[in-house]
Amino acid sequence: MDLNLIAFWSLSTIAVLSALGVVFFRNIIYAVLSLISTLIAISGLFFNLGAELIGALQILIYAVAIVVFYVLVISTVPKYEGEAIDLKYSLLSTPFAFILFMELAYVSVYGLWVSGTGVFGPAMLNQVSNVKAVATMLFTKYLFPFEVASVILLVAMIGAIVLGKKDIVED
Amino acid sequence: MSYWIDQGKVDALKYTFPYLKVYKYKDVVSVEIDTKHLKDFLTFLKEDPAYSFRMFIDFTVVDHYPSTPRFEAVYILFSPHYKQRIIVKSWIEGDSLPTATDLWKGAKWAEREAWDMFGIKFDGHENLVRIFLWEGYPYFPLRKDFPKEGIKEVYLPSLNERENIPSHDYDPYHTPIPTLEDLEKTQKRRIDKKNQIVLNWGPLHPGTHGTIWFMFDMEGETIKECDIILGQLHRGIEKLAEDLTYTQVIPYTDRMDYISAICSNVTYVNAVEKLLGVDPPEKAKWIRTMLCELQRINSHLLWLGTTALDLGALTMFLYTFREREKLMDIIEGIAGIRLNSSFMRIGGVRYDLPEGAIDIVEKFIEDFPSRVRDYEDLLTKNRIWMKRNREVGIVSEEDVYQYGLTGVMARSAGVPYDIRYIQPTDAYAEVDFEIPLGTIGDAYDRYLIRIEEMKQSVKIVHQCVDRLKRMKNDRYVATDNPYVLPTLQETYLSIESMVKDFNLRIYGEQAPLGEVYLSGENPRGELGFYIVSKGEGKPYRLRIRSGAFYNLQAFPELIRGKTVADAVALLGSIDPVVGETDR
Amino acid sequence: MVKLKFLDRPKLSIWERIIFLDFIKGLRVTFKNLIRKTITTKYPYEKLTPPKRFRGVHAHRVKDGNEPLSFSVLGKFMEIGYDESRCVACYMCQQACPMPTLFKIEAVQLPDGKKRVTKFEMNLLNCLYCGLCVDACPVDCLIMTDVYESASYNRENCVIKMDDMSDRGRDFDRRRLKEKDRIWIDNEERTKLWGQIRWT
Amino acid sequence: MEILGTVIGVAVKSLIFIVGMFLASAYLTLIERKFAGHVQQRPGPLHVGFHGILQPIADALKVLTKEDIVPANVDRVLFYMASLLAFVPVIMILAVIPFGEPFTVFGLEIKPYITDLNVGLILALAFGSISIYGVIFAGWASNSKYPMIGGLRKAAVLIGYEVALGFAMVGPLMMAGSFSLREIVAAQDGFFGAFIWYQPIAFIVILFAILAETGRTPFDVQEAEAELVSGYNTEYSGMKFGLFPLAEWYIGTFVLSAIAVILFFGGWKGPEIFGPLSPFVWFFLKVGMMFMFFLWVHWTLPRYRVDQITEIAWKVMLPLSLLNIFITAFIILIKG
Amino acid sequence: MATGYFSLAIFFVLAFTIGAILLVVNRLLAPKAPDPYKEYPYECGVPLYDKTTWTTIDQKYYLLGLLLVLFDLESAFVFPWAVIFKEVAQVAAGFIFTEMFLFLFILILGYLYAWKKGALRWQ
Amino acid sequence: MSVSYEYYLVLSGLLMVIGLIGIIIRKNIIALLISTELMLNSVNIAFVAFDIKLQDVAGQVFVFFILTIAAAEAAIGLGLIMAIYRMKRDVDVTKISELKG
Amino acid sequence: MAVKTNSGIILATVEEVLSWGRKNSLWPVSVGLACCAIEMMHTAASRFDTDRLGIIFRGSPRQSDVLIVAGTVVNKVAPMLKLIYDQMPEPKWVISMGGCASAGGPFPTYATLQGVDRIIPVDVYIPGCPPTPQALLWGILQLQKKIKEKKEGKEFKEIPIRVPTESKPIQK
Ligand code: SF4
Ligand code: SF4
Ligand code: SF4
Repeated sequence: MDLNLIAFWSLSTIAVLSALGVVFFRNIIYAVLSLISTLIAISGLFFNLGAELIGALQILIYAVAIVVFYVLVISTVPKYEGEAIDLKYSLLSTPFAFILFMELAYVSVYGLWVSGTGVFGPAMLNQVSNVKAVATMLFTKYLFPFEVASVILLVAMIGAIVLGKKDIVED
Repeated sequence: MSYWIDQGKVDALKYTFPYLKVYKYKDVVSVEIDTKHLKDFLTFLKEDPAYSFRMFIDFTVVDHYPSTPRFEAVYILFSPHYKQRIIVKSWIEGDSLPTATDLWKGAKWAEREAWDMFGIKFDGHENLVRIFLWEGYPYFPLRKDFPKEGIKEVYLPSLNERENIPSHDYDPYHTPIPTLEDLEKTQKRRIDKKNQIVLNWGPLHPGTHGTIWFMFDMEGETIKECDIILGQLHRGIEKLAEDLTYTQVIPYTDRMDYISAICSNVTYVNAVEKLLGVDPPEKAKWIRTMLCELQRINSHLLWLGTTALDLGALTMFLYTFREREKLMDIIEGIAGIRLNSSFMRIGGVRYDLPEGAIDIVEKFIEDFPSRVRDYEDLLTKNRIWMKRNREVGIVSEEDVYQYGLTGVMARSAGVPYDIRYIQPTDAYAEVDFEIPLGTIGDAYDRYLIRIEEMKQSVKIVHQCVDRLKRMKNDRYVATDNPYVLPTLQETYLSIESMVKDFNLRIYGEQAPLGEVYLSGENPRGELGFYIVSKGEGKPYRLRIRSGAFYNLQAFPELIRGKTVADAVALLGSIDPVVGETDR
Repeated sequence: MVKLKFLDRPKLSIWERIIFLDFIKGLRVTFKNLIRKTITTKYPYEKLTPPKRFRGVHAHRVKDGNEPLSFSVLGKFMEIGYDESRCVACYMCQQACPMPTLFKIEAVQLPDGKKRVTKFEMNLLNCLYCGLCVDACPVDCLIMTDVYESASYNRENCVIKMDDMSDRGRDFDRRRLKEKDRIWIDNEERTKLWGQIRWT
Repeated sequence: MEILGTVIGVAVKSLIFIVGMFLASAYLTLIERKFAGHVQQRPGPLHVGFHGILQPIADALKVLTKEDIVPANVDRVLFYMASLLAFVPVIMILAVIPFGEPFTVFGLEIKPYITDLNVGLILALAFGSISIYGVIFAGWASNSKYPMIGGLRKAAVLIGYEVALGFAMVGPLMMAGSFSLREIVAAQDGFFGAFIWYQPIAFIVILFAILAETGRTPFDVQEAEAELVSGYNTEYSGMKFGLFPLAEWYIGTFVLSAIAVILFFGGWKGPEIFGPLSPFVWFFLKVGMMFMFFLWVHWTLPRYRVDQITEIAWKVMLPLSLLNIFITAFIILIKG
Repeated sequence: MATGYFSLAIFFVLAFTIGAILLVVNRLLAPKAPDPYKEYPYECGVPLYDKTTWTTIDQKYYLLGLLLVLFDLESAFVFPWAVIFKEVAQVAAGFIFTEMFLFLFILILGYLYAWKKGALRWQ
Repeated sequence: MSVSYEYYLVLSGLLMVIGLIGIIIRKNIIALLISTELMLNSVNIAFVAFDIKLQDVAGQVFVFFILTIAAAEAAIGLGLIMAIYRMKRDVDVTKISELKG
Repeated sequence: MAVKTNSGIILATVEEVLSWGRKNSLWPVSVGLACCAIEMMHTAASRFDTDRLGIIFRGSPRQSDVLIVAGTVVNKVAPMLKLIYDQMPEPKWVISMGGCASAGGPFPTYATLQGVDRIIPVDVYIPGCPPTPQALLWGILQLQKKIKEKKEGKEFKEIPIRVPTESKPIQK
């Protein structure tokens, strides 16, 4: 047995199960809880793949910041008591989902060979750690999107504050 | 100099209100007016610049059962401008009275108390509900026809001692006890929820300085509306006192404001002495003054410690308690008990100072200023302390008069209302000290004032020590007065003393007919005793005007719009003691 | 003379703010105390002796020849043996007490016309420890001792009986009767808190 | 089979770490009580065992056998989850902290750490922040007012200081050029190599942040006893409760002190005056000093109001740490 | 390469189990005496005014969460930058410096906006 | 790499589909947003898996941007929720759409 | 008692250890009602320091073991106090400090509860008004003794208060 394999299977099982939990838990808090577990499992998968930086950031940003945001909002709106799941739609969605899944699988498995390979092979990554590789890439080649990201964040911040502004003025 | 309204003004009053009746006992002036004109009269007293009795001191009711009309309302007012007091009385026809809350906000709780205790209704009062007892309590306990022990109607035996009778005075029947539903009803009567949550803060809570029950209607953590439920320590001292001789009440005055027991003792004893016309010997006065000031330091230390603890400075609490231990040692050595010392006697003090007492007091005051410096290092300029205390609970001069705020609350607003200053008793007229006054009126000012008061108290104690050193073998109790109990030694030796002792013990001090109001500067504000005597050995009515009760009344208004954390700071700076507010 | 004084409100200057002078001052105070000696009385192992005036559990002095003059008057009608409680059943203590119900005093008339106290009970749970009863006792019988360790598992034990009271009184007199009326006697214990005191 | 061996090896080591941490934190409670006692001129635990040495054990035994109350209207699952969520992430930080360089005893290489990761610092930060869920859920699940307010307060504090902490760490990171805690230590050479000399602003921010994250005094709004009785754990009893202070006050303070020591005081480096043990001695000495410092502050200062705390976090600490980044970058640029 | 993370996983599992075991042991060892009042939520011993707290709404936390997300993301970008800064600074000093501070500058604008709009004010 | 990257892709697809199902069947807006997060994550997995296969790190860089987008989306989404909640005191999608049309 | 099974002995030892733990880690609820509470605070403060004996005050009843009823329990507060007591987890004890808590003390009035044992079972009564810190500590020691003896199922021997202990310091 290989550790990677064990890790993959266990983590992906957790991920899928808790993803199902996200969708099917009635209580929104439990849904969030399972979302956390999905996210942590996914970051485990990242580690397993050797994408350390992303894995760590996945926990820091996703599992903490974003989900905390959700939790804070949830804890401020009342507990949702109504029916969480719409049966009608769930019946409808199953075949649709299946088709989508097949399509995705097909595209991703067979579409890959079109593109070429990069330079960051295992040998390279042994020299430069994954962190530095990603960082260098981010701050050189993808400089422009990086700066754009800041603008997106800015816009998001302003937008969200404007949305929330009303109560500040109200109070 | 009299601290009561002078004769000229009384005559003038009589001219304006011809149906006014004026009584005078010693220098205490009381005027009586009928209910119809009461409101006008009060308004006149408050508004007229020649009188300007703007400050509300107290309101209470006396039950003259079985005569009719039965109840007599009593207002005690103060004129800050002329530094004079007046008592206004009025017989209540039927069982209702116009409210005075539109004149003085401070009348709100006092009137509720009158409703709670006597069943008097007040027309126009905004929320006339029980204050000390709970909704659904069927009786009005301070009425004369209500027994002191209450009406025992619930079978409530001991839980752990079923077989043998627990002790010789055990009664398995008990007075009614509220259920949780009753309390809930009480709660719902007080506050209408308008915002997000209603938080109960207290009564059994580490931060509420005893058992005050606050209810906050909150939006987030901001308090939008607040009400206070009192009575979690209402023990019925006023009722008890009607059944005891004047001497026997002394130990109960300890238990009202248990943090400054001696101050309450002294005030009470002074009031009774005024009623009986007893003049304590010089030495007793100085001992009283010294102990009072030590007790004031003691009380302020407790305030400092608990407030600091509430605001998170954990160690401060223990430092102040260290100093308090010293004071406790002193008090224990002098009086015999650490806390509720009952050291005062009518006509003097219980014992002479023991050997070594002066040395120890000297040692204490020598040492204490450096400790205060430590406290100041820890807190005064600490940025957190400043942030927490500044701009919290700002009291204005108008508030002081409206609510009858006294003590440090009044002085923080810059009002020089200090009984030691306007109406000195004991040796206060002879000592030098300064009265610190605040400029803004927030919690930080009150902190500074209390710290400064401690320093001033040390100064006073110094003077007392100097004086007491010179009075080695003077008399400490005026036993030659017919109202004063002889000392033990005298009883042992002379049969006359023994007979006098027997008489006073059995029949009590047969005070002349009359009424007095005398107050003292308690660390918590003005503590006043209004005693009505009908010529018996027991007070006919003993009303206790508690400073903390009135100071606390301003709390709901001061806290509006602040947070729970500010409530802690504000409550700390008000420094109530529940034993006194609830009595 | 009484003077009025307006207090000024201290402020932190910007430098004090930057170098955290206020915190440092506070930390210095706590540190100073950290290296001081403890002031604790380790109670079950060390005890503070209450001063002589301490008002603890009540006791009866016994007839031991030191009675005050008044006893010769009041005790004439009593049947009191040597080393027995001096109580003359005059009920003065009960009269003086704000909680008279806590007393239960009974006396019987003996055939020879003398009286004898048969029962003297006090329920300590109702007592204020105010000492009024002591002041009232005309024969220096009822006293309050330095006993404070009176906790018990049931209420009944908190009712003290005459026999214990005489025992306690005897014991108290043995230990402390001769003692001077001093503010305290156990100087060593108290110096922990107080430091050295100059006695005059 | 080899894998099994590795797994067992790691498991044993982890077990040692966890149990060791438990014991250590139990005794940290004693140290705190002793320290607090002496600051207040009293001895602290004294009679249970020699100078209170058995006190933590008595406490643990008692807490462990205390009735485990689940109030009526709580969310049961979350109620239990919360105490685990508060405890597990904090102790997870321990897994990324190195206690020294690997060494060989009897031919066996021993690594005094669970793992050394390239992203150790981020993970530590991330784990530290996950514990926020414990607090929020504890407050939320209790469905009672004091816990609710306490939990949200703590969340507000944590949020503010997590950001400040993250940015403050950037300064040392830039100087070390790695997220690996071992490499950060390696980058600090000698007495004057310690980053504290170059990053005083970052250090102050991190001090505040650690105080805030562990809920020690100027920032202990979440369980301000005078306001909220016992804050978010008011409804907790028994061991469920025990895990909270253990995680927050002791394990949390300990691991975060360790991280601060690694970031600013050169970790286990120090003159070799204790022979082969000296790295450990130095490390624990430094961590102990940090811990003591936190205790000292805890028992001295009053506490802020929660809005003041968040305001300080956002309006003072965050700009300060950004400024620190700027200054550091600038200096590194100038020095070449 | 990922072995370090397996240790982490094992550590996690162990920590979780030990925590859980503690809770279970507590549950097993502890005496039980259920009582309706015992399960009454604590609020200083008085009856509750509102029976549940799950209906409260608190706007300010929304803004706090928002700030957390945005600034955490920012730090996510700053972290990798900080790590390579020293190395890159030797080749392209001005470049790496300006690029990050441009990024930060844009975000600081947002921060100032939030400050001005009072989002940083807690009340 | 002993685990073939296809497995990751399948996992990614699976998560994507679960997220989609969530979007379809949940009525609570917050749940909708959470499902979206799931889908974004599945994309992340795919990116990293491709990276490993193609021996590149560009995919990981993209994950950064996805994080950014996710954050922005959460911020705006939840901001909308708060706004809606403030008006309607409810977070049920169907009710909101009913009110709209 | 002569024959004891193995498991019995083990159980007995376990009980002994547990009661040792409980006895040495008594956490009272910090509920103060009246004057006695001040003396309770003094007991916790530096001069007497309950922490020596492992006693630290907790705010929440959920985390405490002993309720020190310090002060007058008036009728109005009685149901609240009972609720607090009910909310404490087992095993729990009650110390009734001062006359008021034990028997209504000096307040035989309409408003005061005449003894807290009418609503909650009390383990130790401490007379006094207020009991001095040393008296309270003595009471706590009695409670510890009770906890310790409970494991043997022994009847508690009452401590007569007749014999005063020597007031000189006892050597350790
Ligand atoms: S001390 Fe006071 S209350 Fe006690 S018995 Fe004597 S007089 Fe009565
Ligand atoms: S006063 Fe003294 S002599 Fe009289 S009954 Fe009481 S104890 Fe006995
Ligand atoms: S027993 Fe005495 S000291 Fe204690 S609460 Fe009652 S009156 Fe106060």
